[in-house]
Amino acid sequence: MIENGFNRRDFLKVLGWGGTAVALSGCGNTSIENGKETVVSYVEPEDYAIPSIGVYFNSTCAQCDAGCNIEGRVREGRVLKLEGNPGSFINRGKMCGLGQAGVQAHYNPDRVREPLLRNGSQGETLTWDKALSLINDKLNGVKGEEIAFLTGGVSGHVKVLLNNYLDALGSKNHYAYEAVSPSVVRAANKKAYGVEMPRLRLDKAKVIVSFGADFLGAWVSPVHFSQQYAQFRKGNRPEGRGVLVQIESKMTLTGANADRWIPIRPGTEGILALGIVNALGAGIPADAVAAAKDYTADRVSKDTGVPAEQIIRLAELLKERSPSLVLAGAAAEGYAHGSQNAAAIALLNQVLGNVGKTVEAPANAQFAQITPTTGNRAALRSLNDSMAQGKLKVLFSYGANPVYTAPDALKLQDNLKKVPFKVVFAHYLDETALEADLVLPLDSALEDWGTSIPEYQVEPHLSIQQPLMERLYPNTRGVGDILLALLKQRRADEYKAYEDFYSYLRGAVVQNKAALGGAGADDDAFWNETLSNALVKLPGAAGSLSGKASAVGLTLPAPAAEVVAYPLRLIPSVSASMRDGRHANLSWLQESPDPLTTVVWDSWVEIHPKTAAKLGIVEGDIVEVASQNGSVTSQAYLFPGIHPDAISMPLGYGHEAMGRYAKGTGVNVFKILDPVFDKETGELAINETNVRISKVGNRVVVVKEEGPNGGSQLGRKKIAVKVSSDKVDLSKEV
Amino acid sequence: MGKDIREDIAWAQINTDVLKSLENPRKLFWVIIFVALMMFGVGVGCEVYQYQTGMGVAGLNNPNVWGLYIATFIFWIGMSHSGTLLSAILHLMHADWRKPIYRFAEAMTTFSLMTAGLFVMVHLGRLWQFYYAVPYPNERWTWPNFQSPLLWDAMAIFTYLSSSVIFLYVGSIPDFAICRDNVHPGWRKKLYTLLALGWEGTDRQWRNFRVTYLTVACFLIPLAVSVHSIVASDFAMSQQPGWHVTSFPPYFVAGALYSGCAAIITLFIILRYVFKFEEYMTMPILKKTVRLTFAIAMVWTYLNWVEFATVWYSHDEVAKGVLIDKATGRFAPFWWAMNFCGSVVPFTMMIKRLQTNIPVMFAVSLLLNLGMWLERFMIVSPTFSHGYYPWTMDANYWPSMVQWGIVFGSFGWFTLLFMTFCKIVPSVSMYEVKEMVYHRSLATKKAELGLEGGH
Amino acid sequence: MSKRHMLALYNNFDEAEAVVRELRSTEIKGFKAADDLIVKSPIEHPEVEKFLGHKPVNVQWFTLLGATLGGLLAFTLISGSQANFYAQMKGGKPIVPIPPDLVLTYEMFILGGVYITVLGFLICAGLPAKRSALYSAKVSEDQIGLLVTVDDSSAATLRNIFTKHQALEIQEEAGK
Amino acid sequence: MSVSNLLENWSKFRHNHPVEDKGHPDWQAYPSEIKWAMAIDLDACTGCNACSVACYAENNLPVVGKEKYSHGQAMHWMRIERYWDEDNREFPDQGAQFLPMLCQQCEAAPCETVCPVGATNHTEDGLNSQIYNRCIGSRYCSANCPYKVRYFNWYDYPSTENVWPAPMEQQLNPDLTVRGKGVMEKCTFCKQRTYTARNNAKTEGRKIHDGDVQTACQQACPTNAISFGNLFDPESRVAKQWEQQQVELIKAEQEKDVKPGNNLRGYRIFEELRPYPSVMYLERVRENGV
Repeated sequence: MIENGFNRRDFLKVLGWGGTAVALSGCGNTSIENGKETVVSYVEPEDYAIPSIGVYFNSTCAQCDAGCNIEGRVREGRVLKLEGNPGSFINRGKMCGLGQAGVQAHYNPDRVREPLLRNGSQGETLTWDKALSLINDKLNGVKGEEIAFLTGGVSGHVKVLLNNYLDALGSKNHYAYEAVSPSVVRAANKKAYGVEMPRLRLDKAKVIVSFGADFLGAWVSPVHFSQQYAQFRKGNRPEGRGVLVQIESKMTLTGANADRWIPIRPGTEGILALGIVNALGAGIPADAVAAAKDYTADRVSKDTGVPAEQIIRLAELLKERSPSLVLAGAAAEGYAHGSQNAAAIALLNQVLGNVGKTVEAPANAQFAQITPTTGNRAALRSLNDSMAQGKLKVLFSYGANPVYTAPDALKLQDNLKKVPFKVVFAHYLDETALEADLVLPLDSALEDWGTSIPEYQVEPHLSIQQPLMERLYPNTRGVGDILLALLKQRRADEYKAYEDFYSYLRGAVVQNKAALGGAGADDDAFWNETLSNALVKLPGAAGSLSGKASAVGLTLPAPAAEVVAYPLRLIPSVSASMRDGRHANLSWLQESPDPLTTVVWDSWVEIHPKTAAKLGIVEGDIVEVASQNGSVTSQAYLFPGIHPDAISMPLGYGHEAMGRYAKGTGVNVFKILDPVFDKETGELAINETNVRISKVGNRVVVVKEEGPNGGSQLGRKKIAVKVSSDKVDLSKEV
Repeated sequence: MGKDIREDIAWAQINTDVLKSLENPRKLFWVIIFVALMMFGVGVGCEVYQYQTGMGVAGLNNPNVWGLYIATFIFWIGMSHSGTLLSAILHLMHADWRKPIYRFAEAMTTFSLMTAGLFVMVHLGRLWQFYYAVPYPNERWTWPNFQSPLLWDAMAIFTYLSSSVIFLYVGSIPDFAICRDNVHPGWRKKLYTLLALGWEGTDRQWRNFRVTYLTVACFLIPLAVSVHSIVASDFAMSQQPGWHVTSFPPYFVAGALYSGCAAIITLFIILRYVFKFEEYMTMPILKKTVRLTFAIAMVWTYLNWVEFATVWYSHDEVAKGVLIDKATGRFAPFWWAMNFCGSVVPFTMMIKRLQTNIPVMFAVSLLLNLGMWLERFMIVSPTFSHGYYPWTMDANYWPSMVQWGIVFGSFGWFTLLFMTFCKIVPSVSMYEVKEMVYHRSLATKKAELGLEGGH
Repeated sequence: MSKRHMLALYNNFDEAEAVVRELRSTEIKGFKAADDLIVKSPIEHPEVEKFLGHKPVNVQWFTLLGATLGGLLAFTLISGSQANFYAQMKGGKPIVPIPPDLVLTYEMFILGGVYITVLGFLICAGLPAKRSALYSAKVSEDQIGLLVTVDDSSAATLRNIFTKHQALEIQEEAGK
Repeated sequence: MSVSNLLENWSKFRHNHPVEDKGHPDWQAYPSEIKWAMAIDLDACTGCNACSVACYAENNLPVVGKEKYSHGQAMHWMRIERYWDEDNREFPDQGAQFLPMLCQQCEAAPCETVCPVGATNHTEDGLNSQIYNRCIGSRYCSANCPYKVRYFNWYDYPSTENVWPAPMEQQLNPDLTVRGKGVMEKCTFCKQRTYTARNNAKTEGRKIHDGDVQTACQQACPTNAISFGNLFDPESRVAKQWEQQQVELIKAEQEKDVKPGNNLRGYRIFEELRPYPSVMYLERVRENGV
């Protein structure tokens, strides 16, 4: 975009000093690695790239919604590596594997490089002007309610422009869809605490009882929680070393790190929660007692398969060691009665008096228009319905891949065909992009401007995402720029002041500098300051929690009776690197072994050895996993960390498009999920699928990091050593 | 038992008989050469492919960084020891029955060493840089690491190879003279004239010849022992379970002599048939060789079981693990086959009737060599796939066709060298057979005289 | 006084021995058995030395020299290069580790020994050599040859001695 | 000169590093104030693989793909091992045990002595260097490594399809090379980083401070399980940890281990083989009572 680039050049002239700063530091050969030079981003290396000197620029990670603040190492105008930004409130200089792979998303060989227009089954390239005017034409004479915008979770100024655009089109159809998101828990939290995402203090808890919340792996803000977890494990903090109890049907990474991992019959998490409430006995609110009175240890034990003494021991533990923290995660919420499960667990938290201690109120930020719109799975259903009824004429899609993530039972792919004109903002030609009529290539997260506010915040702040290098391909555009261009079609006068998204962003931030702690500062200085930190604190009033979780109307269904035809429960697992499959084309992630099974480059079916023995299945057998709505075949992996009534398969594999690494690697479990929805929130219940498995016949060698001895150390002394907490003195540790 | 050799063979007869083997080859010879070329071709093809693509095509991996190349390398080194045994050790012991057969045994030594050398090369990940392992003065002042057993190997093999080539050559000078005097003018005559160095069998020449031959023989014996102990140190010097064994050097040496003798029996029989050497490679000599082989077989068997026993009764759980894996793991068939071929099959050599039964002995000798090859395979691979570190053990490693191809090709290469040799150098030492005949006839004469005196 | 070479061929060592003994016992002008008599035989035959009288062999000195030099050279080269050029700490071992160096020293000791011995052999045995004055292929086959150098005057005497002992063949050639 | 030097400094050349050192390597040729070492807290380690991926990003590790991975030809310098308890209960109800395994940078490394060309040596800052240019690929070092943390370039990965397809090669770190076929490679403790840090310290005429340099894995680790620094600098965190855990570098068996009831959890893997590893692990702690 010529005028855009031109504009940036001007902006750079202003920032000459930044360059010289780098230059000086460079000549003095001060550190590459230590004294970190973080000056404003440049997008034109030839101006001031110092050969062989790496310089760090701050930005924001876009790999998941946790919105970690990062710094990218740039050398000779190329971004080489991403590190955590030490100034961050969230990740404090740390980073996960998924984030590390951000550079691969940027340099990915399979990115879309040109705008593409569908021509039969082929796509032909066209110019941006043509593409934008085409959209304009298609929108003419289309009623507002016939236009819909599908996105993932959005926040910041992209959200502002998005809403304004929809507003300009007179549409209210903004579907924010995240295939894997704690949306039921959000709703439950809303009811229980008055906020969707309270601030969790793992580092303050003495005991954490997590009902399948994989906070070390893929839940909400893993890097932040991992750091809190490290604190929680320290022997030398006032609360002493914390104890983690993980209750779930399929062991997650968090479960693998628990002091006690309790396998539970799928779907009975809520019952166990009430069982614990019951076991707590005296000293708890009457309504809770009433609600839990039927849930005696024995009955609960019968329902959940958790030994009665275990339940009682757990209750004692929670009583002894306060404050504790009880978490509800994907494993608990993914059921038709997910809301009740979550509510019961919230109740337990409240009964234990954790609200206000380990469950704190987030400071609720001002500027509602930029606060995150979180994605959920209900959106998919409603979008699908309205498409099925042919209500939609034009559909925009950005940051979501419904064709891949929607269960076959929803027939989403067919319904999509009923939409005459589909525009997809795409990084890759993924399954959804292939269905589009018009594909608009996006800048990578390391080329684009943007702002974001993570859903889970420690301190309310606005994270700035800025280009770490010049864009690799001339014809990709930032989503902000596209939206702005589209808006200009509708409200030219309103936005004529802004030549591009960058100037819009700068304007928006600088206008509010007073509110953003830059009162009285010079515009440029403030803006540069903001950019070099790549995050700015937002003013926020201290929020409050309404600990009004109540047992009223809390009814938990009896554990599901076994379906004879489909005896096993399928628990799709969300791995830290694959998530919902949007990063399946990053080879580092494909080759980094799954932490628990150590399988690489493929899907697998986790089966408990007992179940496997019953079915005569051994590792490497190719098995067919069939639900009422389809079947997939994959390799069996015998895994002790799963309930014998359940099997588990990882999400995110089995793409039919997207790129060389993703395509055809593994199988797509989303496809065979039964269309069961949470009764209250209408969220897709991803753990509600019953399956049967049968051997297909052939057998393969499972490609995994683990050797032939499985997890055994063959009695070797001192390889990976575990010690009982009473045998060590952690208090004096450095 | 019968006489090792007829005493009344005319010396002229010996010349003509042996020189015949240098004359225009029979059809069979060409067949053998052709087959050998084919095999060698396969090997070369595989190596070229591996050279261009990378060692990965050999199917090697982490932890199995060494494979058949090293195993077969040891095998060929082992082969080479027989020559020294026959020509040097038996020479010092004045066991003159060695005389008709030591020449080709020495040739075998030389050529199996050359083959072994190839495997060191083939094994290298960066063959094109092999000369880094050679201590040559260079501007970078970098030298190989003299601490590495691999370097000792290189040094030992070089010494051994050059020494046995020299030994072989010196030993054949008088025969070259004979060839020179008998072949028709032509390139062959020129060649022999050159090789004979103007040998005329004068007393002076013979005098120095005797001393030299004896001295070099004396050197060769400790050398041969050191070579294979050094090969053993490649393993024994490491820390790996199943390798870090004190008894390895003698064990390797025994194994080497063992496979060498077996190979001698094989070639003995082949040459005897191909060149019609029945007069010289006689049954009694075969019988002696067989008995010698049997003795060595027993030594090897003993050391073999000593090695297992020491591990078995130790408390080194890791090494024990390797042993158990050998006997019960996926390599078990090979391991048991090795023990069968190495320790059971040789007992057929105890049976008098069979000792001179050509087909049986031929089969047996081949089996013994198979056993010895398996032994090396069983030394290398199980330790890798069942080493110290449980996580990196490997149950799926199997040599790829490339590895097999190169191993296969090496046999072609060896045959090629050996057959060519047989056509250029007399594969039976003529002058020494003459000595043998002469001395034996003298002995019998003395005996007869003694009888007359008794009258 | 012009010399001439004579080569007599015999069937076996006994005859040859007899001739030699006679030659050594009888006084012939311009002929010294020690220097002017060479015995050629197809096989290595210790007895020959007996009746030819003692003749020294010096190969072993070369051997001694070679072995010593080989060993010394090896150790100096190796430890020298380790210490001067490629001084690198490795695996918690000294820069100049004795056992490995000794292994290599041992090999070079043998290598030097063998090489120089063979060199010595060539020197002592006077190889490579030109064809001597008189040579018969029979010698490499099965006959014993006696090659003598003698004054023309005494040629007849020698011829008699040769024939007396049933020489199979007598070759003569005027030499300088 | 060679011989005289040899004779004059004989004792020096016969010095046995590290076992005869007193504290620092006192061998004159390497007056070293630096001994890089690491401590990995297995209790904090969650097995999330961030370190491993960070290593791929920092050290230009090739992604070999499924087929080669299945042949055990993966190139992960930092690999996370996952062990289960061996008391074969029905469920692993105390979770798994994760072990980040990387080159232990032994002080007396078994891999060093056996290399025929001296391509792997001990550096003055206490690392196993691997000289790619010198390596001829005999793979003896790997054969002799008890931890099997050396990785061989079985193929020419830079030219292999889909390892670094354009424009992915632009991500490669110019501070270190990509390895061609036939050479051995392994964890270097992020040599390029330590090296730069030392140069900077030198230019600024000071000693290395703790925190001057972080390895890629350490920098990424979300739970700070990895600490890295100069063992000879008493102020460094790693030195304090070793000190506090009473783990000494040049010991085949630590005193604390022979006397019972020590409440410490520092240990090194395969100490008894006497490679004197530079990586100390801290035992994973689990509460049995729950």
